[in-house]
This record gives sequence, structure tokens and C-alpha cells, in this order.
Amino acid sequence: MHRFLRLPILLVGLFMAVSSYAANNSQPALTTEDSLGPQVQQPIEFPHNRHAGNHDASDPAKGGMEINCQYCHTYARRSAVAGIPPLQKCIGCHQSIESVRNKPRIVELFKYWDAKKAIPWKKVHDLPDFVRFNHERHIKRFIEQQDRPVQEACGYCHGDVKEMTVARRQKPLAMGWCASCHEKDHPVTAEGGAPIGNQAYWYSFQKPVAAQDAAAVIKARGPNDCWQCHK
Amino acid sequence: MIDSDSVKQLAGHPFDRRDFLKVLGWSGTAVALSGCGNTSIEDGRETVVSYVEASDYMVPGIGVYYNSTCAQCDAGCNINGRVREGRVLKLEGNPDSGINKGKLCGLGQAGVQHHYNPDRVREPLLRNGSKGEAITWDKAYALIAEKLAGVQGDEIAFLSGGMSGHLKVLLGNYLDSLGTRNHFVYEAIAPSVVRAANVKAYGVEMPRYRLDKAKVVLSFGADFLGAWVSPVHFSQQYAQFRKGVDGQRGVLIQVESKMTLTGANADRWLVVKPGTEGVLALGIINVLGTATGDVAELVKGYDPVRVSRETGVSVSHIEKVAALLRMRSPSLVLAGSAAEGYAHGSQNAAAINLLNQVLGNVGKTIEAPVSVPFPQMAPAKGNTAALKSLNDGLAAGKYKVVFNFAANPVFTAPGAMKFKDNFAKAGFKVAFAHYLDETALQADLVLPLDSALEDWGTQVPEYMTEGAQINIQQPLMERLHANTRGMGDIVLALLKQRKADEYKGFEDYYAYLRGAMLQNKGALGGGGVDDDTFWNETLTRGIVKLAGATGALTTHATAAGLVFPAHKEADEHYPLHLIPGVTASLRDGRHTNQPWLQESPDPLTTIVWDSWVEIHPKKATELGIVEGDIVEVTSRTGSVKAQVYLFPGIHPEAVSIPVGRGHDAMGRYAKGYGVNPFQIMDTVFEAATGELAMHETRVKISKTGQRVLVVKDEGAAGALQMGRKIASRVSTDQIDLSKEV
Amino acid sequence: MSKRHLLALYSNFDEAEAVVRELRNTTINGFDVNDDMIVKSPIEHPEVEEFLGDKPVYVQWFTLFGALMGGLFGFFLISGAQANFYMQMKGGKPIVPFPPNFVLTYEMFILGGVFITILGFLVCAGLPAKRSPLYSAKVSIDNIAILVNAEEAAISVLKAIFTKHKALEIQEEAGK
Amino acid sequence: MKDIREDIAWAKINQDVMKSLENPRKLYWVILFFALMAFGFGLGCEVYQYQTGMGVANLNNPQVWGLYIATFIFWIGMSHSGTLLSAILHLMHADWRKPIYRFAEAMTTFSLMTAGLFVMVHIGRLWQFYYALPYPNDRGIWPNFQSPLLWDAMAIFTYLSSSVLFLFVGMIPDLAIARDNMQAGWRQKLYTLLALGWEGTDRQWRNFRVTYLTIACFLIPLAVSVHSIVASDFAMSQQPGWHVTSFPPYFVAGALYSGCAAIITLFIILRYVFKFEEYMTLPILKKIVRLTFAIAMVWTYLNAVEFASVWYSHDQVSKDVLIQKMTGNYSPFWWGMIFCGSVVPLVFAIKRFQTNIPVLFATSLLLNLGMWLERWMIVAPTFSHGYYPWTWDHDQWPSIVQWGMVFGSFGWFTLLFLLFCKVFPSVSMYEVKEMVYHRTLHLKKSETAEQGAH
Amino acid sequence: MSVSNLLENWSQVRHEHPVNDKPHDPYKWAMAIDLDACTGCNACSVACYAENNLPVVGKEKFQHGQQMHWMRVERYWDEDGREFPDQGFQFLPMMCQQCEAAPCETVCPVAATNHTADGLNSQIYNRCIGSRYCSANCPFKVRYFNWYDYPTTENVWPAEMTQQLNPDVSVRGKGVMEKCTFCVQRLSAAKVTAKGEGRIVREGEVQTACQQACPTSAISFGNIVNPESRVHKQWAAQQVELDKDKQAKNEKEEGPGLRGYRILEELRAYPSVMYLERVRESAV
Repeated sequence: MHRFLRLPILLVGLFMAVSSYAANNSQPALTTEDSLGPQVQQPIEFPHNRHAGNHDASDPAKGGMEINCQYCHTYARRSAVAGIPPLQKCIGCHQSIESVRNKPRIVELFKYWDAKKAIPWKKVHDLPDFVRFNHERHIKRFIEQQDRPVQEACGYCHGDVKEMTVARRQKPLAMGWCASCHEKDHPVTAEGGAPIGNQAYWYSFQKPVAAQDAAAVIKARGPNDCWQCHK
Repeated sequence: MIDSDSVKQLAGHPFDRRDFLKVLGWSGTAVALSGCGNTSIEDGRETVVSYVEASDYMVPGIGVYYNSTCAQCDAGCNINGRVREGRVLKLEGNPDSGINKGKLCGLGQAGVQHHYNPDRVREPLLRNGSKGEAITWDKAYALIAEKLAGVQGDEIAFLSGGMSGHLKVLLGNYLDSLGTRNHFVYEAIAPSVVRAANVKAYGVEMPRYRLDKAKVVLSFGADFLGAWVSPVHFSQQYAQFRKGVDGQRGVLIQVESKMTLTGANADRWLVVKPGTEGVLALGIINVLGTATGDVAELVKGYDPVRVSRETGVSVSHIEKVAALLRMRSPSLVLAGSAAEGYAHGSQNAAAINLLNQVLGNVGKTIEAPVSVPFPQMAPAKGNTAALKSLNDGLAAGKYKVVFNFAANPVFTAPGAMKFKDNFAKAGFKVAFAHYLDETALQADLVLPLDSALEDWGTQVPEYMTEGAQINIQQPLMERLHANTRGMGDIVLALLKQRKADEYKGFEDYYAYLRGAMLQNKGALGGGGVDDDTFWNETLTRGIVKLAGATGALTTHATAAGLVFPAHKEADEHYPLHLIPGVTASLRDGRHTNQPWLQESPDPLTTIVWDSWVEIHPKKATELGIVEGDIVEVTSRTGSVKAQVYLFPGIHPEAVSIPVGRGHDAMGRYAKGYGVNPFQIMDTVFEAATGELAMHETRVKISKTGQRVLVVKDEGAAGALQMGRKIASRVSTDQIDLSKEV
Repeated sequence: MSKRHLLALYSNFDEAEAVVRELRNTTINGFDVNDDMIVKSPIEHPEVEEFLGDKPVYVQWFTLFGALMGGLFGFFLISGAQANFYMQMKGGKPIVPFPPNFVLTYEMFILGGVFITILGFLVCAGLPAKRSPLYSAKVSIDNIAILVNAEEAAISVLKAIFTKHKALEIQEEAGK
Repeated sequence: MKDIREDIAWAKINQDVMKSLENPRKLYWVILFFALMAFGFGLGCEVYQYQTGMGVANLNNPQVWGLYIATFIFWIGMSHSGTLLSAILHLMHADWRKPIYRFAEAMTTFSLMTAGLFVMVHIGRLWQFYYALPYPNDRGIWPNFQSPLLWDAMAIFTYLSSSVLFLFVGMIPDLAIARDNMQAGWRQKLYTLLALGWEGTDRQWRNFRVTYLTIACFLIPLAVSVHSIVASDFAMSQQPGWHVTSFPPYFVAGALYSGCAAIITLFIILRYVFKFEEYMTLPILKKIVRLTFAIAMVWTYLNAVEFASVWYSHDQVSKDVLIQKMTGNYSPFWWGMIFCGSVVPLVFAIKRFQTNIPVLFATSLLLNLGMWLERWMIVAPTFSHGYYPWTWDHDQWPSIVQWGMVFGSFGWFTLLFLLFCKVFPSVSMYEVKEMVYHRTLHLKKSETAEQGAH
Repeated sequence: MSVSNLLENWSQVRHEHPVNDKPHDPYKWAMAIDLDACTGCNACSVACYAENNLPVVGKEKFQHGQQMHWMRVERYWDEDGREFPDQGFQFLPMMCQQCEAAPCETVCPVAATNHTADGLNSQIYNRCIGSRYCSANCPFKVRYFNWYDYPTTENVWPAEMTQQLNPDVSVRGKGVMEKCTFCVQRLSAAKVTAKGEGRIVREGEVQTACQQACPTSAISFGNIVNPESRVHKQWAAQQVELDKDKQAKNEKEEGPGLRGYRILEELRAYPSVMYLERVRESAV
């Protein structure tokens, strides 16, 4: 009889393992996973590395200028939508930087400015229309409350932009990828205060870790229903 | 993100609205249309909304609110438009407004669809045979100048809807420069007879009604919740009135022959024989027994039995109403369009006003109105008598050049007037239009207007509420279509043709408006503030509130001149009264092409996208008619065919067809939906004022044998709840309202 | 020692039975009646089992195992998934509700049972298999076949027995 | 009236049945053609609906399900009598089932497949169908296991796979016969593959018997559960007319009923087109007819119970729905259902008609019509007259698209079924042999007993 | 392991919400609609069209009952066969009642409609596969299905009109169910603002579009957990309790004497919308 049972035992064991694993699904795609998007053709090939990249001590003409992301992308901290800096912003600096005035990209830039025409930038990080990501919340949390470096915080989703010329999507930006961060690193508790009863555990993706003190609770909140992102 | 706080962000930022709009230049037209279609990240396919220059408060993703004025009807509600990424998304009420206090009716909300309407006229069009040919503005202006050359002043007519503010002033100047006095201000639906009666009774055209102070409101066909005068304002008063004065919930009694929205909300809806509203008012005065002098003399004959016989209202109801009025004071009696729409409309209105005076309501719930201290800006109120005189002139071939603005008489003139034929007799017809409506289609030159959300202007509301106010209308976004112009700009350009020197200082209407406002800065409450601050604050608020002048009311009750015509026998060929229904959302049909309004069910019948004939179920049974039957409604003037809706809220001797539908122009959302009852209206005039008596048309109906499914929101169960507790009702003696929040 | 196959066909069951009885009662060198004989028949004869002796069937154990495992798998997959997906809150219901889970468990119980029974059948019946070296299509009509596998020495004895009982046909595997 | 001859040569059984795989009567091709047409039309409707939106089916806000779900239940129901014949009667050793159970089981399988189509047809976003499957994904989301629809999906999947396996396992010996008797070609290859090397050895038969019995045992509760779960789609909801305790047995009875009616229809057709007069004999038909009659009466009773319990309850809302069914827009169909479901089967009580093929054929079609109407009358009136009077609809007539898909489903079913019968033996050869064998034995025994008595 | 997760959190996963639970904290959005103030003017409905990107389906589709008004104003008159409706009509604004034990939630096969922490009944368009079971099970029939692909249907949103669409609300394609959301886009914007300031949303800070438009302020909306909120006070004054299917006040012999009621309360869906009965004067 045992001869006959070997295969079923194997199979059932497999079934159990699969069911447990499947139901657990505690391993969503990793936060750090890279998933390169296509190279997007922009009207002007904006060099992020030149603006935000690190100083090159040996040759200042080559390195970046370490401009804070938020200097140009100023809307992100005030709105759900990051938007794109107005043309005015580019001109504001470049009208006084004579040294690069004749470079083709800058010439192109001034062409738009003179015509008072907005530059038709293409969206690089374009979520599906039914997904609503809130930049303001994330900046508040990481930069204002936790005081993390700006480039690190932005980089969670946008990748290492300071190394790029034209920005390119580096992260998957898929739901599982979002969830991986929200589940692993930012346990979910009830909103707005101390958990009541066991309610804190009610609405997360997964079982969250109870917050230790009231202050932490205020900060540590993630999406706790589908409507947070889809509406 | 919507954020009520973003209004605050706007405040305190000095800015020049006009410049702002010019530099906004947004690219990226792709609007997220498909919420569920794509399921993946889409890189590089869409364009980001980007600006050339942006003020600090313009943040993508954050709505900014601008105050302006609703142009959907004459009530002049103040609105608050939500603007995001350079496009206006939604209109809300302006909470600072004395008129609508942050609220807005469906008609007002649909204003965005007036703006974004796909059927707007986009280029100046010159008639070429039966087609319109796009021409340039320069050519259009030149053409007008050419046509006006050598034409006498009295050969020119200017037809417009009700207008006020600086546009009225500017237009007046233009007409003066043409040497014409033929400015016909026409509104198809306006309480003109009541206004005249009010002048006689109270000394003012429209006193300030205080429903919120009244304990009983007795309304003779005044649809103040629907389409009468200033419905959003009255609705708010109504809410207060229902909550009650001194804990006493207000009682609404509505007397009319066809139920209006207000009637549907009444505690007691009394159906009267069409045209006998005044008789009932006199009957109530009789029962009250408090009248003295000639009034007592007048009402002596109107004992309850006779009144009941003439009006169809039972004696007990007359007595109950009188008792209630006696018991609960102050009350308010209103005369509405159902009372005034007869040849003896003035008499009806006068009798009703008399009741108010007998009850001593004048000064309590009827207050003296406030008016703006700039008479030249005061509203020119439209009426139908103007249409008659214009029509007579047109019929006589008197006019060589006719201008038309904000009126659609080809659609709204009674069929018996043959306005369309007469209009054709005019030599050169210019229409300033948003859409190619019926009248614009008859014009030789059509000049496209900016929408109300793109244009500058000022407006003085016809009905003033709390204190006087001037409403500011300002653009909420850039022009949608490059070649439309504001009416003010057009009038200014035309004026420059006549008096170039006088107006050369004004680059455009905006400059004129700003200049004119700043000129009177002191009177407008801006004394001691510098020009820019005043101007910016004015625009930010969207309202200029003024102290205004308050007139006095006559309180003397007199029965002088109040003689009712003898009781008329029914017309044997045309046995039924035709009552044109005026609905809150469609009014006279100028906004029928706004799809939200078309699809918004009529509150009483829940019918959408179509016209209907309301018949009382009893009458219908008598005639063998069921719902959905197509009947032919024939008057002496003509006939229309429409579906029947069995409606218990109508006198069995009357039928009602709503006005506003039945367009054969005005674009995809209006054309071909429903029938136009104006077409079959006889031209009977109110004796005293010369206004059209809208309710005097008599009709007969006959079945055509066709039947359709009535397109309505109501389900197969009709208006019944089938024993479920869904919309529940309770009578006042079973509850205690004083404990409520 | 090499073995060879021998196949005899019989037209009716009684003859086949007689052959089997004789083979059982005779001791033949190089032929074990329990291991080396297979009876093939066109229909299922309960009597075959009788005269072949008590041969056990294990399929039902597969069934039991499959059903239990299916049920357990179902319940834990579902409950586990629910417990990991808190966001799927249903008003008035717990996250892991029993009645629906039992319904699904019931279905999974049957599904597991059926699948593993089939598996058991294939395993126990040795299917799918290659056809044995001697095969006659007549078995699929109405003949009963007795297939024996015997050493060279026993072949002639068996043949004799088969012939004695009026075998319709005897097939012999070629020697190696 | 002759039954299967006990002395029929087994070789002839093989021969006769194998002949059905080769040359059916002309009618076969005619039916196949019409089935293809109907299916093509239904397919066209689905493509149109898929492209345009569900609105073309003239479904509306209260009436969200329409004919799709009604027909879905119809097909699910039809599948049940296959199980009745193949499993229940197997356990009860009713040997007359043997010549006919194969096609009944095939009917089960194909009607389930047809029912499955309606799930697809009905869904608004077919392209997202996979959301309903429980598979692990990195989004961490799962379908809602509380939904009766998911139970449905699970039950139908279980039922379908079990039925297919049961059909297949039961067919293995016959596939071996077919393999041995078919000249070389793709068919023989197919049979060789599917026969899994079956030889009819004692070991194979021994395990076969147990397996067959076990699956039959599973299939019975499964079949009952499947239609109970389908009934739960309705009974679990709060809607008046659906929230009825007796729904599960009512559904099961209705299922067996419509299945039996369909078996009579298909019996008559197969008997003719495949020249199975020798095997699908009139006595067998008579037995099915009597069985059908009994089930019809059970169904009628359960119907009456349902109406009575609504009628005597104080549940005014449910009562309204019932009254609406009897007197409202749906009344012709509702009374049609009562007539076809409860009155027409009385024909079966008349002995003369129990073997009258034209009468039986017409009657069985009427019964099926009645049972289809029953499903429609379960689904539609509750939507039309639910809790909320405001949304009672007045435009519930299904559009051509819906009708097209209903007819298309009949085409699809017929197509599958006829193809199956052409490719696989639709009469179980080995079991007919068993039947003949056992009857002969029985005959012999009784003869011996008789002689002994003398 | 899922099994250990299941067992560790057993008491939580077996907890019935909200039936045997403390009410939501800190938010539970609820409404109270005063039918005595409602005049049936339809402003709420139009506001909803404007706010929530509702398609205008046109006459033909409306005739087929395929209209998409999340907020519909119903009109009833008396059933007693009187000749004239001499006490007027009753109007009833009807929208999703955001039931606490919503019948729609349990039946969705793909979990596209769930209960949120705020006590709302969420509808996730992108998850919906269109089985329409939720609508079938909704006693109020307030769920609306996209029978057609309205974004691409002629004259629903011509190019100009797409500019009016609210970017905060997804435009729904064909085959998905939708319904009133209590203007969730406004709620979450207010919550984001409040969160940024480390507080909860204040009374009056957020309005639904219908509430904002209503000329008679018949609709009040707010966080019923907040004792300062108007909606909380109204519910309390009317003695309507959220988690009851039979209100204690109705058990009194002399009748409740209060106007508050919920529609079809006996179905135990625990709606979050309380209506106040229309009042009619008895003296006239």
C-alpha cells in the first residue's frame, strides 16, 4: 500500500504548502525591485543629473548642482499631484546663466518662453487613471516628519533621478509594489488616535503591528481601505 | 483634490485676473476619460498639464474657487466656480451671498454645460442663402456699420432679455448714439402683471417677501420654490418658515389649477377653477370679516357659497383657510403666475394683494425693497407687452435693422403672433447668440458670444434680498473658443463705430467696467482704499454690497377699480384651459440644450427629455385616454401632438403642457425633443397691462391612436409606495418639533 | 530464466472458470497462479474476483485521503486568504465567516475526493499502460482471455490445460 | 413492445454501436446544421454585446440579470438528471439505465459547459474575469469567498470536472473496444490515447468497479449541492420572492425534472438518428417517462409549497411579487410555466402515451419550455417588483441580443452533444453486455427454479 | 504561514463589524435628510452629476431604465384614491444608504465593494467585473451599472464637455457598477488636510455635493461619531440608533412622536441615512 501512497502524499503535501503559501502571500514584490520603464522622448532632453546630481569636486563643470528636488518640483508638497514646474521657473534661473545660453536645449527652452507656449512634457510616472497617489502625504511623512533626505524619499518611487538625464521610470509602481511598502514598513492602525478595542487591526491589508504610543499612531497610517487610492 | 481651504489660499493674493488668465497657457488636453479601461502603468503617453507662468496659488491638483454670478436666470445668485488646471469644473453657491447663501439650484449648476456646450456658435456667421458663412469680426462690425448707415433711429429695434448693470448702461449709450428708443426688453415668463398690481397696492413693483417671518403662506399660484422670481432665495426662506417662527411650523396653502413644485410642497393644495383665484381671495376676505370701508362693500357679495360655486373650492376649506389666517399671524399671501395669466389677471392680483392688506401683513411679512443707488444700472425688466409692440412694428415693416440679444422670440412668442413671419420682414437682423437658436437661425448675422463663465459683467438682481448688491461676473477660465466675444466688448466696439472719441480710452469692456466701477469707488464701499486693492477685493468677493435705498410701502387697502368680469361660460368647441407649465429647470427654454437639465426629471411627473400633456385621471377616463397616448391638443391657433401623463394635480377642466421643450434648433441636446406649447397659444392680452395672458388659451384634445412609453424616472408602481414606509408623512399633532435640532 | 506469455481465449465464462480452477489445483513448475495469471474479460464479472481469490482494492483509501485533504486545503486556503485580506471588510460579517467557508469546504472535499480517487484508480489499475505483449481484440467483443506468464518449462503444460478446456485460440509469445 | 433481446450477440452490440460513429441518419446533419446556425448567431450577439456594452441586451437598472441568469439556471438544472441516471440509478442497480446513461452523462457535461458560458456572457467586464479566481497575487487581494457566486463557480467547477471524469472513466472500456474495432486513422489514435491501454484485466476491472462506485457516491451529494448553491444565489439574498427556505429542494426537483424531460427528448432523437432502436427500447423509455412523471409531481408539490408559504405569510412584499407573477406583465409566462410544468406531465400518466413517441417528443419539449419559463419566472419578476416600488420597471422585455444568446446556447449544446455522440459511443457497449449477461443469468436461474418447482 | 496568522488573530477575524462592535472611530459618515424641508427641486441630483462625472445617457437609454443618477428624487402621492393630492406630494432624495451591514457587500464575487473604516460602502470600479449581484441584492436599487461605454458614447461627453469632468473622480467605463460614494473624493481630501495638521476633520469642513447645493439645507451630513456634529445631534434627537433594526422609540404605545426613520430598516441593513418624516399641518 505504501507504494501507492507515495505520490498522493507528495501531492497533498504540495497542496498544503501551496495553499498556505498562497493564502499567506506575505511576499509581495520587493520595494527595491527595479523595473525600468521605456525611455520617454521629451520635447527638451532635460538633464536631471546636471541639476540634481552630486558635485564633482574635480571638475565643477561636469558634476551636478545638487539642487533640491523640491526646488523645482514645488507642487508635490502642496498637492496630491506633483505637476511639472512652470516654464517661468526654468527661465528664472536660466535668464541669468549666460554660460549655457547658447546650448541647443536652452535655446529651445527660450523659444517656448518667447512664444509663451507651455512645454508639452510627457508623463513619465503615469499611474492608471483609477489610481490616486498623494504626493503631499508622502512628503509630509518622510521629509517633514521623519526628516529623511529629500532625494531618498522621492527616490522610493522615482528611483535615482539624479543619475538620469531624462527621467525614466525605475520602479514597478504596481499595486503589489505599493503594498509591499505599506505593509512591511508602515503598519496600519486606526486613524486619528489610539486604537479602540481591537479595531486598529481591522482594516489593513494584513495584520498590522499595534502602535506603541499615540504620537506614533498619528504618523503611522497607511491606506486602510480601497477607496484611499481608487475612487 | 477639493479642499474647502483652498478658497482661503485665494484670499489675500493681490492679482490681476485678466493677466493671470492670459499667461496661464495650459497644455495637455487629455482628460482622464477612462477610469477602468487601462490597468497598467502608461509611461510617456499622456502629457503633463504645464504652465508657462503660474501664480503661487495655482497648484496642479488643487481647486481654486472664483466668485462670479450665475447667468442662468434673472435671480442673480452669486456663484463660486471651482477651477482646476485652468478649467472650470463645477459651480457652487457663494456663501457670502444674500440671495442664495451658498446654495445653487440645478439650473444654476448646469451653467457649466452652457459654457462647455458643444453646440455653441464659434465664429461670426453671415447668412448666405440658408447657410451661415464664417466671417471675421472686422467684417462683421463693418457690415453692421454698413447696414446702419443712413437708417433712421426709429427704423432700428433692439430686442433683448432682461438686463442690468454696466452692460445696460453701455447698450443704452449705444442705442442713444443710434438715435433709437426702440429697446424692447422681453421676457416670455415674467411676473409683469403682478408687478403692476403691486405698484398699485404697495407702491413698489416687487416688495421684499419674508416667508421666513410668516406663519402661514397662502400662495395663489406663485411657484416660489420652482421658477418664480428668486427660487433659491425663497427656498431658503421656506426652510426657515418650515422650522417655524416661535416654534410654530409654517403652514403653506397653495391655490392653483395646476400643481406647481410649490403646490406639491403645500400642506393644503386647493385646486381652483382656472382664473378664479381672485374670487377666492375675495371670498376669504369675506369670511375673515375684518375688512372695512369699500373693501367690505366689495366682498359682501362674495359669500362662501357663491365663491365655492365659482371656484370649486369647498366652503369648509374656505372657512378653514380663513380661520387659520385669522389665528396665525403674520401671514403672507402671494400672487403668482397662475393668478396673473388671465385677461383679468390684474384683478386677480389686486384681490390677492388686498387680502394681504386686510390681514395686515404689509410691513410685517411684506417689506419695502432695497434698491441700488444707481438707477441707470437698475434692471430693465422684461415683459411680454414689449414683444407685442415689437411684433406690431415688425408686422408693419417698420424696422430696417433689428438686433436680438438674450431672447428667443421665434420660439417663445405665441403662435398666433406669427412672429417668425413678421421677423422676416425686417431688413437686416443681427443676433448676438451663444447657440443657433430659433431666432438666431432667422438672423442675417450671428455674432458668437462668450459664455457667462468667460465674460465680464455686472448685474443688479431684479429681486433684492438682504440689502442692495451688485453682482460681479468674471471669467472663470480662458475662452474656450478663440472667436467668441463678450457682449460688452461687442457693444463697446459698436459704440466706437459711432463715438470713437468718447470711448477710445477703453481698450475693451473690461477696462470700461473697471473704470466705471473705480469711478464710483466711494459709493461702492471702497472709500479710502487704493484702486487695485478695491478692484481685487471686489473681484475676490464677487459681490458689491451696498447700503441701498429703501422705499416706503403703501398700506392702505382699497378696492378701487376692482371689478371682476362676469362668470364666463365654458367654450363649447375648446372646452379645456391650456395651462403652460413652467418648470424650474427649463423655464422658457433657453437652457434646454444643457443635458443635465434634459435628464433631470421633472419633479412632479419625473418625465425627462420630452414634453407631456398633463390630464387629470378623471378627465382621462372620461375621454378614454391612458398614460402614453399621443393626443393632439388643438387651440384656435394651432395644434401639437404630445404624450399624455395622468396627473392628479390639475383641474379636470384644464390640461397643461410644459414650456421649454420643442426646439427645432439649439443643437443636439434640444432639437427634436418634445413640443412647444407657445406655438398653439392664442394672443389674449391682460386688460390692464397689455401683457400676454398666458393661461387664456382654450384647447380641445383628441386621441391620435398612437401610444408610447413615457420616458420617466418613476417606475411601474407610479407614485405609490405599496404599503412600504419609504417617504413617510406625519401630521403636526403627532409630533413635537420643538425638540429638534 | 526467461518467461514467456501465453494467451488463451474462451467463448464463455464457464470454460474460463474451469481453466482457472484447474490451474489453481495443479502445481506447475515455473508458474505461480497468483502472480503469473491475468484474466481478461469484456465485462465486469463479479465472479472473476470470486474464483481468483480475495485480491484487495486500495482505491477507497485514496478517496478518503483525497477528500480529507481537499476539505482541509479548501478551508485553510479560504480562511487563510480571508485572514490576510482585512481590507475586504463586509459589514455585519466577520472576516472569516463560517457558513460560506463550509460551503466551499464541502465542494473542495468532493473535488479532492474525486480527483484523488481517479488518481488512485490510475495508480492501482496500473493505467495508463502499454498493452501486454499478447492481446486479442476479441476480448473487447465477447471472449474471455487468460494470459499467463510462465517459464519455458511450464508452457507446454499450460497449453495442454488450455486446449483441454476447448480454447478457441491460443497465442504464444515468440521465444527469446 | 420488445425490450433488449437477451440473446443478442455481443459482437452485434459492438457492431451496432460502432456503426453510430460512422453513418448516422441524414437528420443528424440537419440538426447539426441548425445547431451551428444558432450557435453562430449567439456568438455574433455576444461579440456585439462585448464590443458595445451590456446595454444592448436591454437590461436595465432593476432588471440587471435577465435571461442570462435564468438560462444559466436552466442549463445547470438540465445537467442534474445525467447524474440521476448515471449515479443514483447505478447505486440502485437499475440495469435499464445502462444503455442510456452514457448520453445522459454527456448531457450533464455539456449542459454544464453551456451554463458556464452564461456566466461569461453575463459579466460586464469579461476581460477581467480572472479577478474572480482565487489565485495568489502580489496585490494581496482575493475574491470574496462570501459571495454565493463564488460558491457557484466552485460548485460548478467541481461538478463539471467530476462529471467529465466520471464520463471518461465510465467510457474507458468502451474506448478500448473502439480502439480495437476502428480502422487506423486519427480516431483510432484518439481512442488508443484515451483508452489508456485498457485490456479488461481482472485488476483493472476490480479497481474500476470501486472507482466507479465511489465517484457515483460523490456525484450524488455534489449534484444536490450544486443546485442548492445555485438556489442560494437567490435564497441568500434578501429580495422578495427569492428569500425562500424551500428554494434549494425546489431547485433540485426542478433540475431533475428538466433533465428528465431533456433525456426523453434526446432519447428519441438519438434513437432515431443513430438507429439505436435495439438498445434504447420503449420499455426503457417508459421507465424514464414514469420517473419524470413522479418528479413532475414532486416539483408541482414544491411549487405549491412555495406559493402557499408566501401566500399565508405576512410578508406582504413577497406576496406582491407572487401576485405580480400571476396577474402582471409576466402572467402569460407564469401561467405558461404552470401549464407546461404541472398540467402537461399528466399526459405521462396515461399508459397509452407512455410509449407513443410523437406524443412523448412533443410533451418533453413542452416540459422543457415550462422549466425554462420557471427559471425566468424566478429571476425576472423579483427584479421587476422588488422591495422598492419606485424602481419597478416597465421595460423588461429582453432584446434580440438576449434571445439570440439563449438560442445560441441551445445551438452550442446541441453542437457539442451531437459531436460527442458521433465521436464517442453514446451507448455503453460493455454495460449493455453486462445487462444482457445478467439478464440471461437471471433468466436461467428462474428457469432452473421453475424446473425445480416442477 | 497563513494558518498561524489565522489562529493568532482568531478573535479578530471572527469579530462581527459593526454589529457587536463599538461604533467607528474616529469617523463614521452619516446623513440626515429632512423631508419636510426637501422641496423636490432636483438641485442635489444635478450637483451630483457635476461632481461625480455622471453620464447623461439620453432619452433612449433613459427609456430603457439605464439612467445613471446616483441621487434620484422620488415623488409619491397618496394611495387612498382621493381625487386631488390635496396634501401635496412627498419627495424623497434617494441615494446609496451606505448600510452598515450592506447586502451588496457580501455578494460581490470579487470584493469590489467593501466596508470602509469610515463606515462607508466602497465601490472600487477597477476591481468590478460587472456581475451585478450587488444591484440584485440592494433593496433600495441605488446601484447603477454602466450598460454602455459612456466615455466613448456619442454626445455623452463631447470633446468640450470632457473638460468639465472632475479629475478627482474616475470616469467609469462600460461594465462596472457605480453608486453614490458620499463624495468620497471630498472626504479623503478633507482627511488628508486634517491628517497633515494632526487632527480629525472638523464639523462643517467637508460637505457632499448634494448637501452643498440643497437650497433648503434639507440634507445634513457629517461625522456621526463627533458629538458636536449636526448629524450626530439630529440622530440623537430623533432617537435613531445606527445599529438597531427596531428603534426603541417605536415600541412606545403612544407612538414615537419623533420624525426620524430609516427606510426598510426591518431588513437589518442598518442604513447610514436617516430621513425625517414630512410634516403636514393638521389644522387645515
